[in-house]
Amino acid sequence: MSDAAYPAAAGARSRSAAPRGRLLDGPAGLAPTRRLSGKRIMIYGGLLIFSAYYLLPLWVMVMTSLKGMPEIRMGNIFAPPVEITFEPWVKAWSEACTGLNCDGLSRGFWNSVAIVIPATILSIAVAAVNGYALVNWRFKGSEVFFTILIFGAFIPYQVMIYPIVIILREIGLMGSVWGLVLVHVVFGMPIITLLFRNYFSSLPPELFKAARVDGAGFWGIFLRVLVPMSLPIFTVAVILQVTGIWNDFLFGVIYTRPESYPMTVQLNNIVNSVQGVREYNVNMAATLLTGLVPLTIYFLSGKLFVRGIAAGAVKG
Amino acid sequence: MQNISMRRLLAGAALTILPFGAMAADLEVTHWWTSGGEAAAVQELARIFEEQTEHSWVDGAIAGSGSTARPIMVSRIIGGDPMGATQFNHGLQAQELVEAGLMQDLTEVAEANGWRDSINPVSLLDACTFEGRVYCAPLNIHSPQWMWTSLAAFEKAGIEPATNWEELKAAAPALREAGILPLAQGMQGWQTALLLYAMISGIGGADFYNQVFAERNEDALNSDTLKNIFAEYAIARDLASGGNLSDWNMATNRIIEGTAAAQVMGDWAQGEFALAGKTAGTDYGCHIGLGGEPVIATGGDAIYFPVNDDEAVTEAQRALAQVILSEEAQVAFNAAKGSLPVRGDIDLAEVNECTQAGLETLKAGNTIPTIDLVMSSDSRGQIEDLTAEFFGSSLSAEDAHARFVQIVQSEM
Amino acid sequence: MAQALRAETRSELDGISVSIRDLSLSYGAVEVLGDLNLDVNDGEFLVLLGASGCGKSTLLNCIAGLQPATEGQIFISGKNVTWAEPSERGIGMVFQSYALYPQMTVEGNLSFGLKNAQVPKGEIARRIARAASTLQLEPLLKRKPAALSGGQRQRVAIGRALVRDVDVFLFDEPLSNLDAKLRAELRVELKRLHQSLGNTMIYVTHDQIEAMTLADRIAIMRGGKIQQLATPDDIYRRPANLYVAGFIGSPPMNLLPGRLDGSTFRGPLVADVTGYDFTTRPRGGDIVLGIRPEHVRTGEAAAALPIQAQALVEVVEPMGADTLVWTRLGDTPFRVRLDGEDRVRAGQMLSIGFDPASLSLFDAATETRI
Amino acid sequence: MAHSGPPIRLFQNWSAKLAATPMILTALVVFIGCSLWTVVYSFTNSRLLPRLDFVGLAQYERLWSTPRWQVSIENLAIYGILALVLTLAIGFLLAVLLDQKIRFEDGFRTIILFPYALSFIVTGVVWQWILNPDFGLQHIIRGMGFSGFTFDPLNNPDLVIVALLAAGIWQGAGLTTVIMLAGLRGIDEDVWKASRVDGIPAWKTYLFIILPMMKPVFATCIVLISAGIIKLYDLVVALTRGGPGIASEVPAKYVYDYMFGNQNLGQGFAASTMMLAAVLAIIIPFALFRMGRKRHV
Repeated sequence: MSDAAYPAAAGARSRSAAPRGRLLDGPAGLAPTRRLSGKRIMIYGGLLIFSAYYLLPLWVMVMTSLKGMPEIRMGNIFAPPVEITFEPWVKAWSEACTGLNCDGLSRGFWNSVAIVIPATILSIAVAAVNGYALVNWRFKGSEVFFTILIFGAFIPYQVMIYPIVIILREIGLMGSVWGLVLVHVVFGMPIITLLFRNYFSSLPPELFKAARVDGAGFWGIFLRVLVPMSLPIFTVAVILQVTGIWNDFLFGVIYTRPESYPMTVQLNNIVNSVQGVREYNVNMAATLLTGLVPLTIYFLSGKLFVRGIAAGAVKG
Repeated sequence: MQNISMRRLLAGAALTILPFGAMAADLEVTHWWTSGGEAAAVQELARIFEEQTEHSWVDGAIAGSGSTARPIMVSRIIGGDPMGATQFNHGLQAQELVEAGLMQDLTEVAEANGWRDSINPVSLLDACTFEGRVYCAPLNIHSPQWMWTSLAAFEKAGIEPATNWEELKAAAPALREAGILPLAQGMQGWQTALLLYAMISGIGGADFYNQVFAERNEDALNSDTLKNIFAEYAIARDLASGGNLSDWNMATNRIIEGTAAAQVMGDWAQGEFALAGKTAGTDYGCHIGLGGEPVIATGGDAIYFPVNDDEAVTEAQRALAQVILSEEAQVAFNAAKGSLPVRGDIDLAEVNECTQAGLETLKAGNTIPTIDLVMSSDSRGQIEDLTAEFFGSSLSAEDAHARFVQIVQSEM
Repeated sequence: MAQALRAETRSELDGISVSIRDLSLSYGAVEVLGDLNLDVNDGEFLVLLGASGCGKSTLLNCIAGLQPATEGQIFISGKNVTWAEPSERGIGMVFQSYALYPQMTVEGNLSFGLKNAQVPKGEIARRIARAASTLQLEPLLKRKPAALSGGQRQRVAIGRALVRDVDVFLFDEPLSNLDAKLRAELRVELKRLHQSLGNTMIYVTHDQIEAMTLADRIAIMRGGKIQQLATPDDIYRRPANLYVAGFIGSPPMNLLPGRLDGSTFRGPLVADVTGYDFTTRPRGGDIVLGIRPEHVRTGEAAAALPIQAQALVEVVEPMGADTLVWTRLGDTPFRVRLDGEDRVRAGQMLSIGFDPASLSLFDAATETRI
Repeated sequence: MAHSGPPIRLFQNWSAKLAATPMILTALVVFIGCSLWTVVYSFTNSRLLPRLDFVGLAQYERLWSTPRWQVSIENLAIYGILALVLTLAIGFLLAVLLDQKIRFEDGFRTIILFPYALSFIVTGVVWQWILNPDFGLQHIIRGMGFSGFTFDPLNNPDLVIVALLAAGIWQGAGLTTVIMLAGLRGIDEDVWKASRVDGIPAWKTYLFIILPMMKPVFATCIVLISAGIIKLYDLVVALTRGGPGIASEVPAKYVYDYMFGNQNLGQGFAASTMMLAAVLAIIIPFALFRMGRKRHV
């Protein structure tokens, strides 16, 4: 239907051809946006101030770790190094002493790796199955156990430290890495179970029903239907557990032997093993090294981390 | 089945053929000796152990202090994952572990090596003995009652170095004038408590110290002497104000640098002086009992050997116990750490004047038991809390005294 | 498989595909299904219709074995499946949300159940090919569900039931996630599918159009009980009770309360109901008179009918093909559906009339049809 | 075959029950069992080793007459209230700022949250360094010409809480911000449209409309923050070790020190039982509140 065929349409066109002449005084068209209103300045100003509060310690850590001790004594902790030295990093990584062991954090790093990997895998496996059973295979009392589990997340660890020593002794795992792994599995269980429970209950229940009609059993549904579609939540759980277990200090110090101390304990040892003058640059390098793994994971995972903690915390 | 019994047979044969104790073991030794001088001393002990036996020393240092390390040690022993050997301040600390049968009986080693004859004072061995059996090997004697002074600091202030508590008090204004901290005092509970013990024995004397801690004599506890000591203790708090120190060796470092005049600390401070290349008499001064009554506490460190089910480790434990009391180890360890040997039959070839003074005091028998020998960890912890609170607040000397008496009296 | 099941058939269940006997389900004190009995014939298309929360989906889940019943029995193809696993019941099920496995391709979705049942590979391929051709899924087989449109997903979901080669299909509101146009299309497709396959289908919906168009029989449910089980025509013309009368039809039936004296109804209008097909012996007393808006005639057509009245037009809703007129009989609102060509204005008086044969009368106390 | 009724309950869902065994064991043995064990032994005079030698409430009497415990409780109360209020305020403020459709939102959020990825030990060491009077903030500001400037919270018993707060909030407020932001994003856009049409200024909308709508989010944050506060231990150990004196002691550290350091298990258990009671006092009302709400919906 072409416009020209209809006089009415032609009239419409002639109206649209003459808008300029018809404008009255006053605002017209797109409202101007002031790029920097007072409000915007306040918003960005506020954010920048907070960013400074959050970033300064990181800045100070990095700067201090790159300075030599004489420069630290002279100068300003915020100032960048005049002469960059990586000596503190080398020392923190491989030379700093605790007692007779002068292999720095490197040993703690590998210990942490050896603890984090099995603990993360196991705790997530257990918690994922828990969440699945809680959502899809409720049984009498399952909610009660879950409630206890969530209560458990808030019980101060101090209440349970000693009896756990006894439990670990009874099952013969005291002092072994597996004992520590077990402790991490236990204490990671509440929050990760909650995470998976929330995730699985957000999936359409029909999917589970369809899989049952299709003849899949408890493990079949879990492994072949639910797990493949739960990659995001698994990623989130891995991030939470790796950072959480990596950062643990209390369990690491109590339930392991010195030769398998995780990195945080090693860090505390190095920082507190004062031999003569405190070497702040080495301490800072050690601190950064210890924080590097969780920080890397954090920066790489970006939104997933945020989504994970929000998912774990807001619901539930 | 057959395999197992064959293996056992072979193992048995090996045992009989090989000389006794030939199974080399890794012996994990936990301790909290992590400062410079301490680490050097451990280094010596480990070296001698590895040289004299076929076993290896696995170092299990735990940084911080005894209060950080002890929980870890205790939980491991209780948790059935014992280390090969562990440092404890001997005395009541480990008694319950011994009672529970968690500690190796060393009586045979002790008798074979004549510990009872060589250890001086013999009370050190008594502290290791429970119901007639020996359960630990004393390693060194520590006397906490020393006042260390920086001669450079006094020189800078243009006054004579203080040789006792009274002189230090008198010198304080001049020192402050010169920007020097009169008393370098770490703010941790065990350090503030150490100062109190040193003042009680140094100002009150050995008998008074015993009356207070060992006998818990009511008259002594409520005496003017003790009240006066608490008043002096409050003065010490003033002398230390502005120091902002926490670790003991940070405080010792101030003496080494000459930015503080005095520190009351145990003889292990000498290890730091030695490491910094300072010489007694020319760089720093030492004054037993704060320059008052020269008494020395015969406590110190002892090594305990938790029971374990590995024969090779048990063997290594006995070997270490033997090494600890050997002359070579006693000399090397104590020289590095700045403490005194537990054997009276050793001639320390070249000891500085401070160690010499300590040895003489020891020989003269001017000894008092360390706090660990007479008080439970519980009470000691409470005293540490009290003194830490005292130093970190404006708690009055009277109140501190009253609470101190209460803690001591509640000791069972 | 179907053959094997039939071998056990008891004579009592001959010709009956799904039989539900004294089924009840309660959560604690809350009764969701109560003493339910239902026989579905072989090859029948049965629709479970009701408002949300009436228990229709629960009943379907019970049949599927996804929801264990508290009491009673379920027979499918003559076999007691009360305790059987869903996959052992010889059913296929299609869900409202499609419930496709997102990480599997269409082909994977279709084959998952067969693989679980350890069907040989060749047979799987054969069945998928057949289902794909029936549902025109061939070009989609390698795609993942995320790459499909709503209608395509629904077809895959149906296909997943189809490949199982079962006697009974269960549909749980399968069309309600689609837009109106697509829904109408798929409705026809479903009907065609049923005609060509001849399987038993049990279909849950809250959409009465779907129910009316698809069903051989409709079971209207409310509060866990079946209100009426009948053909769509019966349900429309002879609702068994007030609930069904009000539920079916859009706009719903006009319901006028009044009294029955002999054969005279006295309410907002007075009407002689002689000619009404009573199901029970007529008794006087409080009743409700029901008349569907589309059974009301107006103007000249009304003049010829036994029951007549004057109604005041309040609102006129032209809907193209027909026009809905909201009137008032005395104080009682009364809806009339007119032909789209009729012209009426608000405020005008309208002569209406209807035939007693098109009425439904209900006992006001028991709410059942009289 | 003809009789009705469910199969034997015990064997229903047996794989589910089997799979949930770790959870059941954790819940019963660790969380319930260990807590009860600790509570029971808090009535004994166990010292280095646990012994069932009951002494009634003696441990509790002593606990509450111990100045260090009182200081610990006081510190926890002061720190707790301040940390809770400040974290909520900062978290909400930051979330509101981030919610203004700003540029670089991801960048800002990353900056605010990154300390949460660090351990308390790391946080403690960093802040110890920044607050070091000879090198850190005080030194810098004095160097700028304010020679009389004094800010040495680590060595000032009255200010040491400030140091703990600075470090604790630095590490923890990011989490609150992210949760609050998620909460803000969860609020219906139409609320904003309505308030714009009604001409209500943004700050008023936040304060009087959005804030009340965020009650559940706040409740979650409060529970999370409180649980963290009660557990406060690592940070104190790494930053102040309870000092100066006993000025920054906290209950968790008291428990730990008494259980292991002072070899008075009974006392440590009594203190940890008090902590447990405090946690229950926070959690139970919250749980009841939630359960009550669920039932109403």
